[in-house]
Amino acid sequence: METIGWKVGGDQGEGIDSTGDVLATVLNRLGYHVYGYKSFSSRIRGGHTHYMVRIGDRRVMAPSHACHVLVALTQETIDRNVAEVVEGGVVLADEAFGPSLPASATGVTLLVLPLTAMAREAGGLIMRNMVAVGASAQLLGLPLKAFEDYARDKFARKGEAVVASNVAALRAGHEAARERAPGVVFPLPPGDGRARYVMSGNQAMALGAYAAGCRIMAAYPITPATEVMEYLTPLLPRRGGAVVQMEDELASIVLTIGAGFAGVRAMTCTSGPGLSLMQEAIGLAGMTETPTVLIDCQRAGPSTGMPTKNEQSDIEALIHGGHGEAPRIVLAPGTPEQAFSDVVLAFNLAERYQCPVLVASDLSLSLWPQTVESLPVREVTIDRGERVSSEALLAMGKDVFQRYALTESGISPRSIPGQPNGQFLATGAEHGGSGKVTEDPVNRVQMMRKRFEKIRNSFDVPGIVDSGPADAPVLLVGFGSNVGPMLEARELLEAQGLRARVAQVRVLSPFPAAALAPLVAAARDVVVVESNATGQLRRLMGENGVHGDCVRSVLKYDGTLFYPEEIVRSVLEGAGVQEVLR
Amino acid sequence: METIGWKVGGDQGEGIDSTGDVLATVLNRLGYHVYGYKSFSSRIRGGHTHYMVRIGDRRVMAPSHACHVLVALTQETIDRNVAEVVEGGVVLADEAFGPSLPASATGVTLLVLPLTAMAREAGGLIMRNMVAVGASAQLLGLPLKAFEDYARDKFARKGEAVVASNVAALRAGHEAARERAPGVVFPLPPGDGRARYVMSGNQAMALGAYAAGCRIMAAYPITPATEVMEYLTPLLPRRGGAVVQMEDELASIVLTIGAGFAGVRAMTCTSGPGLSLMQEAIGLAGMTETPTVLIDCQRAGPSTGMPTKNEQSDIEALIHGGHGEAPRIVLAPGTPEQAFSDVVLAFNLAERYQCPVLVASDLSLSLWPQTVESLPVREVTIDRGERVSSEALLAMGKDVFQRYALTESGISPRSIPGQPNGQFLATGAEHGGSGKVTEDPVNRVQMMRKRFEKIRNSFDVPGIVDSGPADAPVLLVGFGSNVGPMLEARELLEAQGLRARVAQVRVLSPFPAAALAPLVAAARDVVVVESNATGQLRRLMGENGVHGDCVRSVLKYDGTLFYPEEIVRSVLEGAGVQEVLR
Amino acid sequence: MPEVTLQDFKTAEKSWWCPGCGDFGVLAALQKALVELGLAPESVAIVAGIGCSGKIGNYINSYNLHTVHGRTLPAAMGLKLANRDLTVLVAGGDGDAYAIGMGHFIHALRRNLDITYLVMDNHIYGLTKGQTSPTSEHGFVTKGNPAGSIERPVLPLSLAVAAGATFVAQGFSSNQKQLTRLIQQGIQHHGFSLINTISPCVTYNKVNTYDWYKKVLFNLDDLPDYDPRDKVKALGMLHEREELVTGLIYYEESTAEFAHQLPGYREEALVHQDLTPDPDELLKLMEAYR
Amino acid sequence: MPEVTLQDFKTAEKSWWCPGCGDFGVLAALQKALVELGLAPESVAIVAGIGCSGKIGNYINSYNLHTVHGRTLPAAMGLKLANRDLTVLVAGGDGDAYAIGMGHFIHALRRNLDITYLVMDNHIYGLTKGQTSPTSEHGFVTKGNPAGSIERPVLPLSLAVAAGATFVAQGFSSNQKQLTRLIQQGIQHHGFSLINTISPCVTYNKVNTYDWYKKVLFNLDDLPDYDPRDKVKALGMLHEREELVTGLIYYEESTAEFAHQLPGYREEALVHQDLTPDPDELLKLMEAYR
Ligand SMILES: Cc1ncc(C[n+]2csc(CCOP(=O)(O)OP(=O)(O)O)c2C)c(N)n1
Ligand SMILES: Cc1ncc(C[n+]2csc(CCOP(=O)(O)OP(=O)(O)O)c2C)c(N)n1
Ligand code: SF4
Ligand code: SF4
Ligand SMILES: [Mg+2]
Ligand SMILES: [Mg+2]
Repeated sequence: METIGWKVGGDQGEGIDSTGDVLATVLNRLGYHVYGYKSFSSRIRGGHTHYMVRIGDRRVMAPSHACHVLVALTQETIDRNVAEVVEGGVVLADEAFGPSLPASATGVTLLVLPLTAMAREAGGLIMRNMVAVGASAQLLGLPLKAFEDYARDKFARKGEAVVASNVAALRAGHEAARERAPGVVFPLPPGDGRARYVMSGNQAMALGAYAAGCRIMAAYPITPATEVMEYLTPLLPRRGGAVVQMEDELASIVLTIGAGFAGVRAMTCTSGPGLSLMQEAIGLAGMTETPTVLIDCQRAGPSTGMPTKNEQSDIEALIHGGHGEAPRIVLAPGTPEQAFSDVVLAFNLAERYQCPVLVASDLSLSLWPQTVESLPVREVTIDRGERVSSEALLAMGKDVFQRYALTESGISPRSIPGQPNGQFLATGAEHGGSGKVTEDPVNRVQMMRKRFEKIRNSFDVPGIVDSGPADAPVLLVGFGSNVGPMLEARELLEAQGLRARVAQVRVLSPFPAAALAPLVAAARDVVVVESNATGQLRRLMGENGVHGDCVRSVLKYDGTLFYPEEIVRSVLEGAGVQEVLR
Repeated sequence: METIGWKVGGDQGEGIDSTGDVLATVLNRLGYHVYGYKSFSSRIRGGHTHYMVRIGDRRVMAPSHACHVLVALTQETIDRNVAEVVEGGVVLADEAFGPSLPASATGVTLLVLPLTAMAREAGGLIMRNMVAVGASAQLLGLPLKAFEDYARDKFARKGEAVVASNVAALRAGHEAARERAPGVVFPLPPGDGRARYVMSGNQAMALGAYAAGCRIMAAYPITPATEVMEYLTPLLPRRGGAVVQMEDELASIVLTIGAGFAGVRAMTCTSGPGLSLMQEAIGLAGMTETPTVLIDCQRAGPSTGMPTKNEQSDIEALIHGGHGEAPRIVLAPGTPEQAFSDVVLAFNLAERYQCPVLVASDLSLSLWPQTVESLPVREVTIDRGERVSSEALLAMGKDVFQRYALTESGISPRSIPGQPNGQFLATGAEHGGSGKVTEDPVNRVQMMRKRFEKIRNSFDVPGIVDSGPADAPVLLVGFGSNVGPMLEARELLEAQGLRARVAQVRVLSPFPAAALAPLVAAARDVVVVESNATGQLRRLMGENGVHGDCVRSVLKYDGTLFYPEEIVRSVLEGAGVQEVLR
Repeated sequence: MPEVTLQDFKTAEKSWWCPGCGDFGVLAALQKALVELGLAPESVAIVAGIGCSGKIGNYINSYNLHTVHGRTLPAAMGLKLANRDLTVLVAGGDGDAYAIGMGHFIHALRRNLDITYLVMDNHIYGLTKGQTSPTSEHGFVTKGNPAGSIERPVLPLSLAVAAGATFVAQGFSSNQKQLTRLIQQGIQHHGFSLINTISPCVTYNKVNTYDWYKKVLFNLDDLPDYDPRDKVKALGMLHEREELVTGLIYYEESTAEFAHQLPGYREEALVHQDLTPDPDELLKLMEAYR
Repeated sequence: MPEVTLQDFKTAEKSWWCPGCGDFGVLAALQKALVELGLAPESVAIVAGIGCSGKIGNYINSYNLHTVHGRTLPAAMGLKLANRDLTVLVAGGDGDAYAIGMGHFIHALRRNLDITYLVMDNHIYGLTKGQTSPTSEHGFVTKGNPAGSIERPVLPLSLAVAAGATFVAQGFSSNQKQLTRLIQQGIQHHGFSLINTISPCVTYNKVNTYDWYKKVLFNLDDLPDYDPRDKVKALGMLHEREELVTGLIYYEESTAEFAHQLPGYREEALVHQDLTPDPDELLKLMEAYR
């Protein structure tokens, strides 16, 4: 895919994020597709950070190394990133720090502009980013007007003076680049003019929760999950609901279970450390058959790990992390659209199957904005699952209702607190049909079966999304944010004459072995692509009986995303486990 | 194996336990082998409980249904247990409750004795158990003197009056049975007169910890793990150490890590719910490379589950329960001797590999007493792992020591607080050789590899203990307390002409795939025997590449132990997954 | 609706408690309080902890949620936020509340959501067979502490007052009248109510027995001029009397309850809402992402 | 041994804190206190939490254990029990201490093991970018609470006193002299010492700034007849002054320290023991099982 890469870098806490966001938003409005990704670390100010916006005329879902314009606010930015600048690319640097290019950077133009000085003139240092954006617009051949319109929109409520400063900054940058740059460096073909949406997975998941009727969200802040809380904070009160920040993750999940027991859609959201803390309570949700939704935004573990880095290493903890054996459904979206739909689905499945449903996101999916055509908001349906009617309860009388009645489907219609005669005991201890605690061995087996079979028997969510020719020799298997790099890798492979098929695993539990097995059987080379060190997805396949001599791994666990070329290289070169290294 | 089954049953809180213990102890002193197992529930008083002592002239490691003498203190005891009484067996019942046999009980003698009345005469209701024991001695043809000697030993420090009461009770029961019973019902061949030891796994593990130099134990009470605390409570202060009861399991494991960091052997012990709560901190131990020992006494889960029932369902949580990927060694003893040795080993491995070592016990192994020849106390060796010497540090000077230096083995010699120049940062965040936090991708990969490879490369503990003919068509694979039932099942199968081999999995992680695979390959029918509902061991095999069409499961998850005949039946009848049901 | 009777709050379940256990009295007082308040069983939700005490939910005909150990309070918070029409009660032991549950306890107090918390305090771990609990006295002997506990006991009442609680009381399982009244007051209090309840364990605690308590407990009802609205005085009194008092210790008359302060607060309970989504609203919300 | 200097307690690591962060002052005072007490770096162990504050261990040349969020205190307990020769300090943020760590906090206070705890209190979550913390004031506005916090803040000092603490102080990162002295006193106190330390977050907390604190904080050093040994008076003072004081708030002079009460207590640190087992002792112990 032919795309243009624009990157801005500097110290953390100096507005790098918003600079990238401005560019991405305006590009989207002009009808381009964007994919933004950042490198940042677990500190508030200082330390290098950069933000790359990859621009295309069709969907972009993966990162690229190819940087065409690098905006550098520090020399460190140049030193760290110049190797990625393509032949003919431009490094746009602030005069203030006396920038220089390393000798190795051949074919790259250094364009030094007095960004700081121009910013001061336009209204203060804070305008530096806008100056840089204005200059970038010129280098990419984008209409300045679109940026000025954006500034007007964005800053209108801050007053005319702020708008004027921003516009002045944009113009100053644009003008300076026009004067001093060697012309438009990488003229983008005109965008199609259709403004789509630029969204991260976290944003989509928050909207999904709201759309699904989530009314209570209880959570404890943690990177990269906190934003889901923050996006829901203004939304839930629209319907009388609330986001509550709890004292820890143990409280958050248990509050969610309490609300679910009461018949209200609730959820929690966390990352690895929080997931570990929630393991006991997830079992409680399974045992009491209480609808419970949990989003896990995976980051690089274990322990504190690398909180701002990408990884897909919680799979086993998501599926098997609790003591004993309780049912869990685990969904794995790979795009913002899927993230939206999966959260909606999670709420429906949680109520239909009366069990915890976990949505496995990862840092890349959660945080990186990308252009999406739209979210399927009109397709949202609400399934509250099987409930016993108040009339039926009335007819039953007291002490008759069997909350955990054995049924063919394994699903027992539930009552909701407030319904007369629906009273029951929901307990994490083993219990009989009425909910009363019992250790009877026969009952035990029935209940264990019931809890698992309700999912195994009737789970009808497609677990594998596959694309590509059925007779392709290569099968790429992966999930989460790796779906973008895999799809692009397939294109690159095909360009080299090697046909490949991509199987995105959408459901991690119950594992869609039946759907995946024939794809694996049909391929000559099955490459399981995942962002972790131990090949958790491949092992999950093995444990579910999907194996074969041709199944191998490509692993990346250095905290960065897969680049499509890395997958391509591993497919072409590899045998056995391939690890992507620097 | 020909054995005699003696069982006592009654209400919880009425001394059933001590009745069984008296019999087991005296039998052991006489040179018999015993295996005791109980059924009890999660309440303090009331509710039926029973205690079966299986008696043999060689090692007994499994339960049996065959009850020869049933001592019943309530009618419920008779009703629930009479079906297990063999043809020719005796039900010895207390006159006080007006016992009766059901019509179905043919060939069984009901022997009604005024246990309560005799007890009152001998010194009070509390003597009832001794009366019953005295009567049992007669029925089994055991010398009364051995019981009297026991009573003298046991109650000496309570004073002569107590001894006299107990002796009187024993004699009264013995006499009554001699008068009213049809003679010695099941004369045991004389014991070999060698007093061995009667021990549970928890007792052996506590001794193992003490032998291994454990000085601090931090835990929170939970069935069936609490006893490990209780047994260690008097032991650790002998060496200046202590058992500390913490506010929860989160505190317990982190205290253990703190002590390990300080260079002292420490451990915690819990059951499933506690294990779930410890998941985050286990990752911290892995990441900081801090020696940490944890015993998990598994019980029936999930959530509160059935706290007093047996299960082996924490395997996945033990190996994979935490977020992210951190090394864990998981050992699985199956007998008290192994339990002792594995705890010793756990401390050595924890220090050698600087990582958390988890010992997976299960309720049956933890609680049920059995005769053991001895514990290998003379084989205990202490390996404190690689440490940097104070001389070397002195020579190094300040700020030079690399706590996490990359080495060939992956093991980095560690310093202990107090050593000059050995200061370093131990952090759960990713770090470089010095311990300082870094998110550098190259370092990340090196460190992740280091932490896993130190175990993978150099782990030299035999993971599989196999016994039986190498060319047997049947291979039984299992672990923990199921080893006894499996070994006995092998005997029963061979008696029926079907030769079988038993592979006990002693190490669950790193999984001994290389050792197990050839055994699996050599067998025609591989039966994985485990006490859980989802076949966790079988799936663990699959995830580690040990699979095959002939691998199938026998599962039992009703909270009771496997009986050898159940395994036999499943092997003979089965195909596919077999579930043992009632 | 016919009038509610005690029978309505009973279940067929036979109790698993030891004869004489203090928990019987707590259960009885709770049932009486609910009846006297005229509450319908279906409008009462009880969240119970793990322990002998935590079995209380098995014996009371209401909506019962038996959680994992120590996590009752957040569960109750979820319940109450979801359905503010419910009377939400929490019950559990001193270990459940003050050991593993301590963090949630302090936070629940300062949040002041309208929940009533009955801690069934026997100064011991009953269900796990007699270990030291956070309220066990210094020097208290158990298997795990053969030389006696070396920790200062948790002082739940002082802690609660210091933590910002708006209703703090202590009851005694043997004083049914007072306990029933305190529970009623707690339920009626518009905010979080703590009722630490002395509930002797007759099997494992041979020190803090009924007789012992009867001797040492001072009844604040006998002190007509005690003013439970003075925080500092309450703390002083608790200190002086080593918390060995029963009655209403501290309350704040009109206080900000948690749910009412929520920005989205509505009179109607959330559980009654129709969840049908409004795609147009969603599309409008999406505009922020262009 | 040569005399210890400030340099000995520094590391090569460059700080990750924002310029102006209050944590710099806490670090400096801590280093000064250690130097003034003449402690050798290898004899100091610091357990730090997760948060901006938790990075303090990165910048101090001692044995440092950076735990998971909220679990510093039990780790420190393990360290101290293992090696009583070490000076064990704990440092972390208000979230680490009073949100997720609250349970351990209360229990550490009542255990009274000889540890010094510096809570670096900025009334906000710094590292996760500005959420409400348990010490944030009622009404405090963050992204998560655009209408202002609706919870009563945790009052750490009152709670500590009520929980049975034996040394409770509050310092201010800007008052280096007092803070250094308090840390020294805390270390010298034979038991658990809490020093809640005001350490402003200049990036996310625009309300509780240095200037604001300078205005509202009252220095107890200016109140020569304040008696920090009277528990009830201390509680009253804290209530009255809304905890906006610095200095030594409460202490008990001679109190039972945890480790010294352990039945097996020995002068020699456990870490120095030879672990060679004694098989004969083990065989003797096994006799109980015949
Ligand atoms: C996470 C976890 N840890 C430990 C236990 C074991 N456990 C069950 S009840 C209990 C404490 C009982 O004491 P308390 O709360 O005072 O209740 P009581 O039995 O005295 O009424 C414990 C530790 C558990 N169920 N879950
Ligand atoms: C179990 C867990 N939950 C959440 C987090 C995310 N987290 C990191 S620091 C922090 C709180 C920071 O606040 P505070 O303790 O006050 O420290 P400060 O940054 O203000 O110094 C949180 C919630 C985590 N690391 N681990
Ligand atoms: S053990 Fe104690 S608390 Fe538990 S039921 Fe018996 S008397 Fe009550
Ligand atoms: S964000 Fe606040 S607490 Fe964190 S380093 Fe910056 S000023 Fe300090
Ligand atoms: Mg209790
Ligand atoms: Mg803070």
